[in-house]
Amino acid sequence: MSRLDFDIAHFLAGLLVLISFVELYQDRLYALLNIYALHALTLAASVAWQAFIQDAPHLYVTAAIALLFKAIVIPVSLHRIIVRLGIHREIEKVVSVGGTMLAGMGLVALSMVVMLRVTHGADPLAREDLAFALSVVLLGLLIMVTRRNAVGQVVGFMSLENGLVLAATGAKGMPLVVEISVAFSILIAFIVIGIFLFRIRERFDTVDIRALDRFRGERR
Amino acid sequence: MTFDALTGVLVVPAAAAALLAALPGYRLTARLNVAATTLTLLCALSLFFKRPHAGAYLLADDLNSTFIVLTAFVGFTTSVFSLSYIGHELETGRLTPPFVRFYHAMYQVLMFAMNLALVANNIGLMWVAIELATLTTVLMVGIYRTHEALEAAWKYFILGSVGIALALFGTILVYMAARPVVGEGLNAMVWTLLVTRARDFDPALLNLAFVFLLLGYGTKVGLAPLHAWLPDAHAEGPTPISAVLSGLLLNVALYALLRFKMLLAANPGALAPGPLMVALGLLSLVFAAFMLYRRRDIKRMFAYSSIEHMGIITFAFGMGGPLANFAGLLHMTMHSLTKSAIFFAVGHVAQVKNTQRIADMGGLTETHPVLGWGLVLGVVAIAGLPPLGIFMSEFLVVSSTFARAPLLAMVLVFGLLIGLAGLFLRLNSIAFGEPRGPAGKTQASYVPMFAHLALVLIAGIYMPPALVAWFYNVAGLLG
Amino acid sequence: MPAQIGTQWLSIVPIAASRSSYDGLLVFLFMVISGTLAAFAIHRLASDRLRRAPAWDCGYPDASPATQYTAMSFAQPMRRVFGTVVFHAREHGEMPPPGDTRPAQLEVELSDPIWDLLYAPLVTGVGFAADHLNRLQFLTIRQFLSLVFGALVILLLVLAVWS
Amino acid sequence: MVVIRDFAIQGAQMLLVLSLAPLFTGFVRKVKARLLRRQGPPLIQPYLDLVRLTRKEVVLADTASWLFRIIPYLVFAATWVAASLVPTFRTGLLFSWSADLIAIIALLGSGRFFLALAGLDVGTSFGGIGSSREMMITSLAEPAMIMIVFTLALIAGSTQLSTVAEFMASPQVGLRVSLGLALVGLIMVAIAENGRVPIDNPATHLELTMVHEAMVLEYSGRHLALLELSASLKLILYVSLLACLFAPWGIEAAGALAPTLAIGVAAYVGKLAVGGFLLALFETSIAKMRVFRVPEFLGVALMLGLLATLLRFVSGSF
Repeated sequence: MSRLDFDIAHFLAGLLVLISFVELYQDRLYALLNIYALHALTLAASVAWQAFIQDAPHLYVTAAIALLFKAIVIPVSLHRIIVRLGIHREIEKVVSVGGTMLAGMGLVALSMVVMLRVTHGADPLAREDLAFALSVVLLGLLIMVTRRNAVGQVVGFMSLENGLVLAATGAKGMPLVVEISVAFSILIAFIVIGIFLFRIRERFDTVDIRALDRFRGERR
Repeated sequence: MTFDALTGVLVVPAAAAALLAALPGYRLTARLNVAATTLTLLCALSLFFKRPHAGAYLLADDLNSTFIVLTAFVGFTTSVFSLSYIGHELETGRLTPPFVRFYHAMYQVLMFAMNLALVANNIGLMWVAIELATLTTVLMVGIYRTHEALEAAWKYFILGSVGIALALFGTILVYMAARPVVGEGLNAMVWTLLVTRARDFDPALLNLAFVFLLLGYGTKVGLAPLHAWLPDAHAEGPTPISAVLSGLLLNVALYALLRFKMLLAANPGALAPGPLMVALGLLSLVFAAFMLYRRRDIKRMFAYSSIEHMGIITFAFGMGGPLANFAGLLHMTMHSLTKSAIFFAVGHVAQVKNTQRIADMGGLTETHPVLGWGLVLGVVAIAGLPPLGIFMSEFLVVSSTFARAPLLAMVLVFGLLIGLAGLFLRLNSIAFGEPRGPAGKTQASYVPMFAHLALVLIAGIYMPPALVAWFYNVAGLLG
Repeated sequence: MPAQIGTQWLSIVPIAASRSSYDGLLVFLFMVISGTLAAFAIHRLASDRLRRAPAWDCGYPDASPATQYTAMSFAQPMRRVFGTVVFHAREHGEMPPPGDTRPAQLEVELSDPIWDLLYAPLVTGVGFAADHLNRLQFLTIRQFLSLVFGALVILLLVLAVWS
Repeated sequence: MVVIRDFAIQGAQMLLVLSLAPLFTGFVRKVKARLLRRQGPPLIQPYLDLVRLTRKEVVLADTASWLFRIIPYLVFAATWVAASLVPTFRTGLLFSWSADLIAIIALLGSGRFFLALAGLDVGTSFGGIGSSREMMITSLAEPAMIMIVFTLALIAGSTQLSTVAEFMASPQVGLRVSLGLALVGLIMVAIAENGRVPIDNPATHLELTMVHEAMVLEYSGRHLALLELSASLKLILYVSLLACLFAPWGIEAAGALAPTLAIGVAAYVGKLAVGGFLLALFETSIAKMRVFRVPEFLGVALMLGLLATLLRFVSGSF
């Protein structure tokens, strides 16, 4: 593996983390979706690059799935849902932007510490990749935690899954089974979310899950 | 591939799911559902006699045979129970025929997914199966389409998805740890190969993997800080699904956790998984025990009781050693049987009283003696009173813990007593006293409930030596 | 329990059979056999006739509610015996002066030390904990996710510090 | 073969106790009467009473429940089983290992519990008085009894009656202070438990003083016969217990053969005679107490038991 190969992979994975930060920062819905599309695009590029340097053609499939579904289909359909349901375009955040960013920094640092300390034996590419993937996963979780809006949470969840795909592709020779299943799970996840959003639309006038929160089974 | 018991427990539910999705008519499909689960149970039982060799994807050993038979049995009895339950739901109009068709198909998909998770020899396949089981139950929990049901399903979906994502990350990390040793490709995900070579894995990577797996599958088990989906999913879904969730799905997730625990135990450098499981188990136990006190919904209360018992089981497996593992296995079996029996009873109770609110029930033993006393017996069993089976397993857990870690045992006993008091406090107002609420007619089938309770009672009084030897053998495998 | 292994079913042998042992099932069987034997023998050999009649009650058959034996009356000898020592019994007698038509009153004040010192604090403690933990039932999905997130971060920190 | 013999001996023990019990009661009554210069009823009068009662029809109160009807059998069974587990003429009986001394106390305790329930069952106030008084006495007598058992168990290193009796018969015991205290305590408990004179008078039906008789007031016919028989059994049980613990001479050891069997039985009958005589003597020379003096009496027994245990702990040899 040449130095350049490594650098490019490193760059793409780092970019993914950076875009996660932008997602974390973003507070408008459309912009969030666009950035998510960018996130998925970067993921596709990263996966494709991995396929190239690992000489693993099946990873191109994963890259294609990421490109088609995550970068195009999902953002577009979420866009439509937002328009059709007339959801507020501003996302209410729970914590202030500064606080969120600080927490994000802390998470990235944590994942670096945990990951880099761990894998002395593994090859540096996989190691860096995993560290970045862990960061993306944690940041995705942070996005979910800090948004009140259902669409925002879904986006957080999907960038979390992007981190997973990044990790899976970074693990050299991981069987195809897993990639397909990841893509598959995203698909199913989306279908189910779609059904839910539809049903929720049917019952409530908003996807803001605060409306859902009123029904916590046992009312106070 | 030739037809053997392993393919049997997978093919039968899968085929039945396809068939049930295609066929109309409640009576026929409900009976077909029972027939399919019967067939699955027979296949599962044959595992005791003849067992296919482990392949790259499927595996049958002593550990998962126990789980498969338990799953098939409770799946079978629950299908018998749902026969009368769903009939009533159709009559009252809470469910419409298309939904019933969907329900039956999903039931079989759920059975398929659980069996797949149990027989999978590939950690990736296992993950896929558990994910499938989760998605199926999400759909079933939301089937009533009330506000509460949708909210519960949504909550379950979100929390479950996050859990499953964490579990996938852990699986990838296990693969990463295995790759340098076992070699690239499929082999590095085959559990039987992993466990023999686990000695040479990078311990630090395994530790990290276990943290993710513990949180990921722990969400499915319903351990304390991750439990939030469980009470609502139990309370708002159809009762047969509550029974299967509590009795089986939690076990399946725990089984996955156990597989990885064995992996870590085989590696001398890795951190002992025990303390983490012990801590989470105790936390769940004590937390759930306190939560029992302020419950107003009967199904939600028993859901918390499930959390409590999963805490005990996780604690026992975390303690490790043949005796504690034995106790954990026994407790798991007993809890599955008892809790599903309780949900059978609760399902009918909710139907005759037309509510799930504890405040609107009362004097059940007077208005519906069979149902009421069945529920009382179930609660007595689940509270861990002699001479029923859970007493034996709890006694074993407590006594084996006292010998090794008296301080932990004190916390354990404290939690158990708090839980017991909480359960009886509520039971008192449900089963005894002045009859309250409407006293509808029952068209219940009591057979599944009393069959379970009878098994629990027999196990509490007399365990056949063969069964004890079997459990000891499995407990030894767990290390 | 070394001696327990190898003993028969339901038999309890804490140390050794020569020191103490108990077989509940056998004693139970004994009782069942001797009881039924006695019943059988008497019913067979002697009479099994039975007649219902009002309770005899030493010749006071007309029980009035005032003489009903209550839980309080059942506990009366106990209270009498342990009253001053354990229950801190205090009696307040009130005898109206002659000419007053009010009935005489006798009040007994008891305090139950076991309840006051053992159970009452326990009940308050459990109630307090249950009330406060119960708030966890009513969090939003986001807050539950935060719990999961927190657990993950804490475990990762543990791992980072530990290894 | 050995099993058959052991079975036979166990059966003989049970039958012996059962058949001797009324005779012993009659004997005590006779001696008491003679001491008071009365003729007294014949020795076999209790048998005649039992036969007479069983022949009569039962008059059952309207308010009595099913529990009331089965309780005589329960009480009888518990007492008989307990009595058959106490070594009389031979130690190491076939079923002696199935229950130790503590279990015997528990058996008697459960019999008493059911009797108290029966007293409350009909709903009359006399039954209630009897039950509550019985429970009051029990709450004091049982701790005393348990303390005495502790003392014995500590000395003999066992709660198994056969082992204790064999140990007591062995020469290594000697005179001990704690044993003496335990003996006095046990006698006091036995008097209280059997409702003998200073505590209760078995012959009285004076409403306000009776305890045991008040509980069984509503019983008649065969039920009453069973309860009377149980009372006799309990009396002989306590005397046997005292005899095998504190006068274990002549008792046949577990492995011995037929010739000593006769000696054992003769010794047992002799011990019963002496015990009965002493009991009658004691009862005629003392007056019955007020009910609320009973706690003081039993308090003494409890204190003796406690003292015996303490002494045993403080100095290993005394």
